[in-house]
Amino acid sequence: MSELNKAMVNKYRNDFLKEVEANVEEGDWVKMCMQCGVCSGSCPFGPYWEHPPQEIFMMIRAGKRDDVLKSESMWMCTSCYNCIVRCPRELPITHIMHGLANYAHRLGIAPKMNPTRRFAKLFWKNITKGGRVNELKLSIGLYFMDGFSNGIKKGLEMLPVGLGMVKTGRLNPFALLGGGKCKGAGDIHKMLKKAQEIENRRKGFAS
Amino acid sequence: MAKKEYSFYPGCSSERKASASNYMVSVESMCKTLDIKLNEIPDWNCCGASIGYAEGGELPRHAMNARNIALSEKHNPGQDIVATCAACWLGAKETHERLSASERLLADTREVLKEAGLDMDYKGQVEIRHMVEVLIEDFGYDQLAKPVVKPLEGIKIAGYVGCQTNRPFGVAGESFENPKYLDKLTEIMGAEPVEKYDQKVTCCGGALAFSEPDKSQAQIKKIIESAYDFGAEMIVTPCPVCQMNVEVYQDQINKKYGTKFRIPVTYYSQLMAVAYGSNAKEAGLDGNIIRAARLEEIAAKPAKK
Amino acid sequence: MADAVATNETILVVGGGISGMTAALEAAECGKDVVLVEKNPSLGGRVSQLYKYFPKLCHPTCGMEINLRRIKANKRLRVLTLAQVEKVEGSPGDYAVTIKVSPRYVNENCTACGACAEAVSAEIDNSYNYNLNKMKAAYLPFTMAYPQRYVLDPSIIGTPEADKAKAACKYGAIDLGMQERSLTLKVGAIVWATGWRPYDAAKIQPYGYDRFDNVITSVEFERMMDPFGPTAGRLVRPSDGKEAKNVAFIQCAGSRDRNHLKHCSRICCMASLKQSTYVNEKFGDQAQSTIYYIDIRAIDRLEDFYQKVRANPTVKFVKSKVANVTEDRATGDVILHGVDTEGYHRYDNRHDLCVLAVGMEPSVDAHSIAAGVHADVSGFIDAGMANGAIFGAGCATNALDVNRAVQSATAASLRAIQVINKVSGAEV
Amino acid sequence: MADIKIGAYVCKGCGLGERLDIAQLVTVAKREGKAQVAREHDFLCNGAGVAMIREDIEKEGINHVVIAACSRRAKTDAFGFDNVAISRANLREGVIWVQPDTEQTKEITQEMAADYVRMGCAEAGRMQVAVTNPAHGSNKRILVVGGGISGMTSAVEAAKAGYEVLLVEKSGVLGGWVGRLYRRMPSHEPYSDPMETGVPELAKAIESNKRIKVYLNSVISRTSGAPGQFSVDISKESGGTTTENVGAVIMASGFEPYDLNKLPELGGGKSPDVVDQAGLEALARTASGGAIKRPSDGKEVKSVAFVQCAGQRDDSGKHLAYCSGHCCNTSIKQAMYFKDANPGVDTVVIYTDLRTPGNGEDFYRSAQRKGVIFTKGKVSEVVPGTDLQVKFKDLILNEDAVAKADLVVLATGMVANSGVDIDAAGGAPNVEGQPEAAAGNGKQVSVLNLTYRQGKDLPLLKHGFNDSHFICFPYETRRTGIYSCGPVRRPMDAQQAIEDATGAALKAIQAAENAALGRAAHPRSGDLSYPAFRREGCTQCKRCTVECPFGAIDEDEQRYPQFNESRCRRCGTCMGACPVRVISFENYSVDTVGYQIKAVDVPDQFSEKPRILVLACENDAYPALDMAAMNKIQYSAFARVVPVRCLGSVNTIWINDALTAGYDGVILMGCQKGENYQCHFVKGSEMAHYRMSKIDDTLKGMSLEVERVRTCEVAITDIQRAPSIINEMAETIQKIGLSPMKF
Repeated sequence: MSELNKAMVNKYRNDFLKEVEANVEEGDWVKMCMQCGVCSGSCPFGPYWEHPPQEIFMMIRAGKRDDVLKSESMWMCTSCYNCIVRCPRELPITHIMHGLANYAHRLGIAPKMNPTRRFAKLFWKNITKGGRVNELKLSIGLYFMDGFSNGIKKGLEMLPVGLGMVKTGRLNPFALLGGGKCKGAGDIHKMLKKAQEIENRRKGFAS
Repeated sequence: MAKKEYSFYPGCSSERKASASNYMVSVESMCKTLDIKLNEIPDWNCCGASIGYAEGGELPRHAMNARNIALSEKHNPGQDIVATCAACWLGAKETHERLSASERLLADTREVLKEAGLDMDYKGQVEIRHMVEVLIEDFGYDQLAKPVVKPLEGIKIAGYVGCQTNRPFGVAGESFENPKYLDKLTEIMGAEPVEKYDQKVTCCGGALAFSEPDKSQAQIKKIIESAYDFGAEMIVTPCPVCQMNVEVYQDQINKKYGTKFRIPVTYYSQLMAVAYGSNAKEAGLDGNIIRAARLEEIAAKPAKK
Repeated sequence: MADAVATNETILVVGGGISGMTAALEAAECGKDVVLVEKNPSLGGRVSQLYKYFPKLCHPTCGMEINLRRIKANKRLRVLTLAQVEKVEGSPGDYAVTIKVSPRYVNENCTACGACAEAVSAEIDNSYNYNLNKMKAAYLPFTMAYPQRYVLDPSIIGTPEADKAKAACKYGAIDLGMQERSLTLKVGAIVWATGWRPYDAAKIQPYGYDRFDNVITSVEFERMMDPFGPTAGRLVRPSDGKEAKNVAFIQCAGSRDRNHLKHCSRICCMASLKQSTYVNEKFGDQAQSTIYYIDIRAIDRLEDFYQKVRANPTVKFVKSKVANVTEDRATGDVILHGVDTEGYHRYDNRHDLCVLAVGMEPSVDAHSIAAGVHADVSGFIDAGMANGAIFGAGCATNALDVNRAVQSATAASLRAIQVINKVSGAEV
Repeated sequence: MADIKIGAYVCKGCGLGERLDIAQLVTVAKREGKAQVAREHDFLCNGAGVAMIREDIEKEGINHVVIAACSRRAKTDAFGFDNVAISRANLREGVIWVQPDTEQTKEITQEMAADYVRMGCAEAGRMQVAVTNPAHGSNKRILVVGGGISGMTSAVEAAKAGYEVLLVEKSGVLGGWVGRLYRRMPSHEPYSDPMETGVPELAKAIESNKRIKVYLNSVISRTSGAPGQFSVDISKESGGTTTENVGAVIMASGFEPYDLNKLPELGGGKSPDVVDQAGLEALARTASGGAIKRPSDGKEVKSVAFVQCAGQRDDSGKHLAYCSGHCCNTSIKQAMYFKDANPGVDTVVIYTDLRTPGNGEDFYRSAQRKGVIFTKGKVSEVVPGTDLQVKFKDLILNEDAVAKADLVVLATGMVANSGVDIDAAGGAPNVEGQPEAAAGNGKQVSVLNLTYRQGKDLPLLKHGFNDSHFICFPYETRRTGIYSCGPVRRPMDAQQAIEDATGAALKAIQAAENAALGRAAHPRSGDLSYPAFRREGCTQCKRCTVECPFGAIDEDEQRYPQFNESRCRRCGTCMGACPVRVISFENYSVDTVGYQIKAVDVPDQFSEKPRILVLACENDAYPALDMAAMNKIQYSAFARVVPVRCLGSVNTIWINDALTAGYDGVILMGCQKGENYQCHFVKGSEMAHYRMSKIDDTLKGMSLEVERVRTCEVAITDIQRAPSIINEMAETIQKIGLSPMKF
C-alpha cells in the first residue's frame, strides 16, 4: 500500500464517505443520490461496468473503500455526460467518476493495467510536455504501451488508419521531431507544479 | 452584413497537419463568406480534454483552461471565445463555470496563474461558445441560408451530434435527446436531413476509442448502421473526435463485423463551405479519408447564383 | 346562469373540479351564499376524466352525480361557467373580483336535444379526451356535463357552420351575438381551487413522448378506458391500433426530479397500480404490466391495494428510474432501457405501450392570484402561510389525491365561513 | 295538508310533439291520472311554459305538479317550484330517445309514454309536500372529544366561526402526542428544517377563548340523542359527572403508538437503547437542542439507526398490515435532531420504500444534504448490547449487512383510539369483513358510549380506523352528526390532522345547522321528509332498527322503533325492511311507488305485449339509463322504469304487486355491494339482494319462473350494460312466455 493510501486509511478510518467528500472532485454530492439508477442505465459503456455509478454511491456509503477504488468501473467513463443531464438529483456524476478514478490513481491503487488509465497518463504527459497534443507521439506511445512487439503488431493494425491520416494531411509524420509546442510551455510546467502543490495542501496529501 | 469578430480557440486537432486540420480549412472558408473574423488566442494551450482527469485531476485541468481564458481576455478583450472543437469548448466552458461558482477554486486558480503572470488577466467575464452557437445565435438560419450558391441538392445526410456539443451544456433551445440544429443546417444548405436518424446523440467512445477500441467500435457501428438504415449517404458532425472515430475505423469495423461500411463523415462547416461556393480544397474535402464524392461533384460545379 | 349578484357575505369559489364543487357545496349547505366559477363550459374537472378511483376501483362519476344533485337542489349556490378570474382586489371581508365570462353562444333555452351538433359538420379537438380525438364544433362536453347545455366553439362563429347550428335549434337557444363580458363581484372570502394539470410529458425527453406514438401519459390512458372515449374503451396502441397487452408504467415521469418537478406528485404510484388492473380488466391473464419505480408510495390503507397488486402474477415491479425509451421501427414496440437497482440487473424491455405516470403541477401559478397570496416555487399556494381571506383548496395547494383534496376543500370552506360570519357578526 | 290538486303538463319539445300523440297523453292525465288541470306546451321549460305552470299553482291552486317532459335530472332550474309536490314523467330520456322512430313502433312507444304519464299522476297523487320533521332540536354547540392537535384545532376553528365548543380531554393537559414532540415537520417552504409544534400557543388560545369550555381528566360516559339534541355525560376521573347538551360531535380521540414490546426481534423491550419514535422525541426534548444521550448509560449518542416500517406493512399477520404514512418524514426529522446538534453523528435510515409524498421530497433532500444516510434494506434483527447491531439485507448491494449504533429508533405505526369495534361486538352485519385481530394494542374502551341500538362507537372501516368508506366524501359518517378526524380516522401526520380537523369542524357545524332546520344530512342534503310509522300496525319485529345503515333507529321502552329523525338519512332502508309496511315518508312511500306500479296498463296475455318493471337506484342505475338515452342506446319498449332512493328502500310488496298485476318481469338495479360497496346508503343494495334471495319461494308459490325477477348491481358507468340487462329480460320473457297472472 502506498504511503499516501496508508495515510488516508488512517485519517478517515471507517468513514469512506467522508474521505470521498473531502478528497474526490464533487465528492460531497455522493450523499444526495436516491438510488434511482438512471445514471447506470444511461451509460453507453454501462454493460462493461462492474459497479455502475449509483451502485458505487451506495458502496461508498457502505464503506466499501477497496471495492470502489480498485474497481475498473470508473475507468469506463467516456465523458458522454448522459448521466449528468438525466440525474433527477443533479449529481455531477461524470465528474465524480473522474474524481474517483483520479483519486484511486493518486493513491496508487487504481488497476495497474487498465488501458484507459494508462492512455490517460500518456495523454497528460504528452500535452503537458509542450502544452499541446502531439498526435503522432501520442498514438505511437499508445501502441508501444504494452512493449515493443505488441506495439509493432498494434502499429501494423493501425497502419492503414495512420497512412490514411497522413495521406489526407491529418497526421504529421515529422511531428516526432517536435510540434505541439506552446511558447509558454515553461510557464505551463510551473503552473502545473503549483496546482499540484495546492491540491495536495487542500486535500492534506502529505507529499 | 457587418463583420463579426471573435477570440478564437482552435485547439490541438485543428493545427496544421493535425487530425482535424481539414475542419479548420473549411471553417476558414465558411467564415470568409459570413465575414467572420477569428482572432486566434496567442499561444493557446491544450484544454486537457475529458481524458485529462486521470493524471491531471481537478485544479491542473482548470489551470490549463484558465490560462487560455486569461490569454484571451488579455489579448482579445471584450471578445467572446469561440471554439470549433467540442472538447475545447466544453473544457473551457466547464472551467469558466466552476471558477465563477467557487470562490475557493477561483483563488487557487489565480494562485496558479500567477506562475505565468496571468493571475490578474483572468476576469472570467467572457462568453465561451461553440462555433455552432455563433452560427445559430448571431446569424440565424435565415441569414445562413442567404449565401448559398450551390445547394447540396439530393444528398441525404444524417446529422450526428454526438455528446459534448450537446451535453451537459448543449445548444440553447435544443434537447439533449433529439437536437435538431444539424438537420436544420443541412436543410438550409439544400441537402436532405435524415430527421428520424435515431443515433444522433449516441456516444462514439470518445477518447476511449484509443484505449478501449472494441467497446468503442461497437458504439460506432450502431451510429453508422442506423445512418444506413435511414438511407443516409453521408454523416455530418460538429465534433473532431466524433468525425475521426466514426470515419477512420470503418475498415476495422468491416473486418470485425463483416459489414461493408463506407460512408463519408463530414463537418457542418464543410457542407456550408461547399454550399457557399468553395472548391473541394477550400472546403477541406481532400482531408476526408472516405471521400465525400457527392460534395466534391457539387464543389466542382459552377455556382448557381 | 345570468349575472350573479354578490355581497361581502358571499363566498367565491374559483374552480369547478371536485375540490371547488365540494368547497362551494359545504358552504352553501351551511347556509352561505356561494358563487362558483369554472373556466370550462361544465363542472367536474379532472376527476370527470378518470375511469376509476383507487383503491376502491369505483367510478368518479358516481360521486359527481351526487354533487351535481346537491348543486341542482341548492338555491344558495350559483354556478358561472366559461368564467375566469382576471383580477382580485381588496381585503378580507371586502374583495372585488373581476371575472371574464366567455361566450357560450348557447343560452338557457337549450334543452340539450342535440340538434345543433347533428347539423354542424365542423370538428375540433376533443379537449375532454386530451385531444386524442375530434368532436363536433357544437358539443356537450361529456354526457354528464353540467350545466346540461351545448357549447359552440368560437372557431365556427361567423362561418356558415354557426348558421347551420342556429337554424337547427327550434328553441332559440343559439345566440351568435353573445359577447365576452366582464363582471365584478363583491365577495367576503375566496376559496381558490383551480386544481392541477398534467406535467408536459414532451419535456421528459429521454422517454420520447414527442417522438414515439406508443408512449402516452397516464391521463390519456384513463380516457382509453371510457367506452365513449377516443378508443371506444379499447386498450390499443396509437401507432397501429394493436391491442396493448404488455404495458409499461414509468413512475416519477417529471416528479421527484430537479430537471422537472421537484416535488413528489403523491398520486402517481397509486394511479399506475390502479391502471395495471385496467390491463387485467381487458386481457385477463394475457395482460402483462410492468411498473418501473423508485419508491412505491402507497401510504395508510392504500398499502393494502399495493399488496394486492403485488400479489398479481401479471404485474411486475422493477425498482428503477428508466434511463430512456427507444422505438423498434419494425414493430412500433417501445423498448425501455435501464438498470434494476435491486442487485444491479440491466434490462432492455420490450412493451406494446408505455404509460408515463406524469406528475401534477398547479394549473394556475399561485404567484399570479393576488397580492398577499404566498406561492411556493412550484406555483402551489403555500397554505402554511397567511393569505388574507383567499384560501387554497385541493390541488391548487399541493399534489393531493381526491380524498385529501376534498378534506382540504372542506377545511377551506370553513375558513371562508369564519370570515363571512365575522362580516355578518353572526353569533351562534 | 289541503286536498290534492294535480296539474299535469305535457311538453311537445325536443321531438316529443313529433314522436308522440300529445293530445292523447293529456287525455290520459285528465281521465286516468285524475289531473284537475292537464295542458300541453310546445316548449315547457322555457319562460312561457314555466309561467303557465306558476299561474295554475297560484290561480288554480294546483299543489301537485306532473311534468311530462324530460328526465328528472334535466332542467331542474326551470322546474323547481317551491311548496308543491313534483313528479316527473320521463318522456324524453325514458321514451323517445330509447325507442326507434318507425311506424311499427309508434304504438308501443305511445303506450310507454302514456304509462309514464299515468305513473307520474299516480305518484303525485300519493305524495305530500315534505315539511320539516317536528322532532328536531336546535342546539348548535359542538362537542370535541380529544384534546390533541386534531381536537384542539377543531375546537379553535369552530369557535372562530362563532360556535360554542366543549372540549373534553381524558388526560390532564391539552396537546396530545404533538404536544410531546420536540419539533414537528415543516408545513411550508423551504420544507428543510423541523419547526416548532405550536401546541403551547394553541393551548393558550383555547384557555383564553370564551367560546370554548375545556374539560380535562374527563371522558364521555354517555352520548344519547341526535344532531341538534345530543345529551352527553362528561365524567371526571376524580368522579362526578356533568350532563351537557350539544348539537354535533367531533371524535378526535387520536392514536397510540404500536406497542414496542411486540417487536422483540427488533430489540423492542430488550434494550433501553431501542426506542420508538415517541421515545426519541422524549430524549430530544430532554436534550433540547443539545447532544442526545441514550437511556441505558446516558452516553452521548454518536451513531443512531432508524428502522422504518417496524411492525408495519407486515404480511405475516402478526403486526400492522398498513403504513402509517408519517413515519418516513418523522425519522427524517428525528435524524435531523442529531445532525443539527452535531453533524458528526452517524445517522442511517433503513427503509424499503421511502415515503415522503408532496413536499416531503424537499425534506428528504434536506436530510441528505445534512448528511443523513439512507439505505434501502430490510431489517431482520436488532441485537442488544452496548453497541447495538442492526442486521439487515441491503437491497441495493444485495447482501447481508450489519449497522452498529448507540441507539436504535423503531418507526412503529399508529393504532387508532377508535373505541369498541361494534361489528365484532355483534350488531349489524359488518360489510367491511371482519377487522383483523392484530390491529390495535388489544385494549378497547368506548370513546363515545353511544346509547344507540347498534353500538357504543362509530363503525370501523378497516384496521381499526373509522375513516369514511367514500373517496369523494371523506366526511361521510354512519352516525349522523358525529364526525371523526385526525389519526383515529386514518394514520396521518400533524399537518394533515390540522386540515382534517378543520374540515370536521365544518361538517359538525353543518350537521347542527341542518338539524335545526329539520333537514337531512348528506347525501340527501336538504331533504325535509322524514320517516313516520303507524304505531298500531307495528309488530316490533326490529328489522328496521337492525337494518338501518346509520344506526338511527332505537327502541323505546315499549320496544317500538324510535326513529330519531335527525339521525336519519332518508334512504328508506327501514321502509323496505318493514314486513307490515307501516313506515313511510311524506314524499316517498310504499304507496307513491306501489300506485305507480298499479297505474301501468297491463295488456292481456294475448296482446304479446309484456311489461317489465325496473326499479332503479336514483343515484347510479337511473342516471346510467338517462345517459344511455342521451347516446340513443335503445331498450325494450315494454320496460317501465321507476327510480327509487336506494334499493334498500324496495319493499318486497312492490314485487308481489307487480307480479300479481301481471307484469312479466321485474328488474332491481342497485349499486355494487360487498367490500368495495358503491351504495350511498352503505347496506341498501346488500339488504335488497339479501331480501330478494328469498323471493324465489314467493315466485314458486305463484308458480312463476324464478327468471322473472332479477336483482343486479349496476354502476353509473354501465351506460351500455343497463339497457342490455333490460333487453335480456325481454328475451327471457320471449323464451318462457308471458306471465299467466294477467286478468
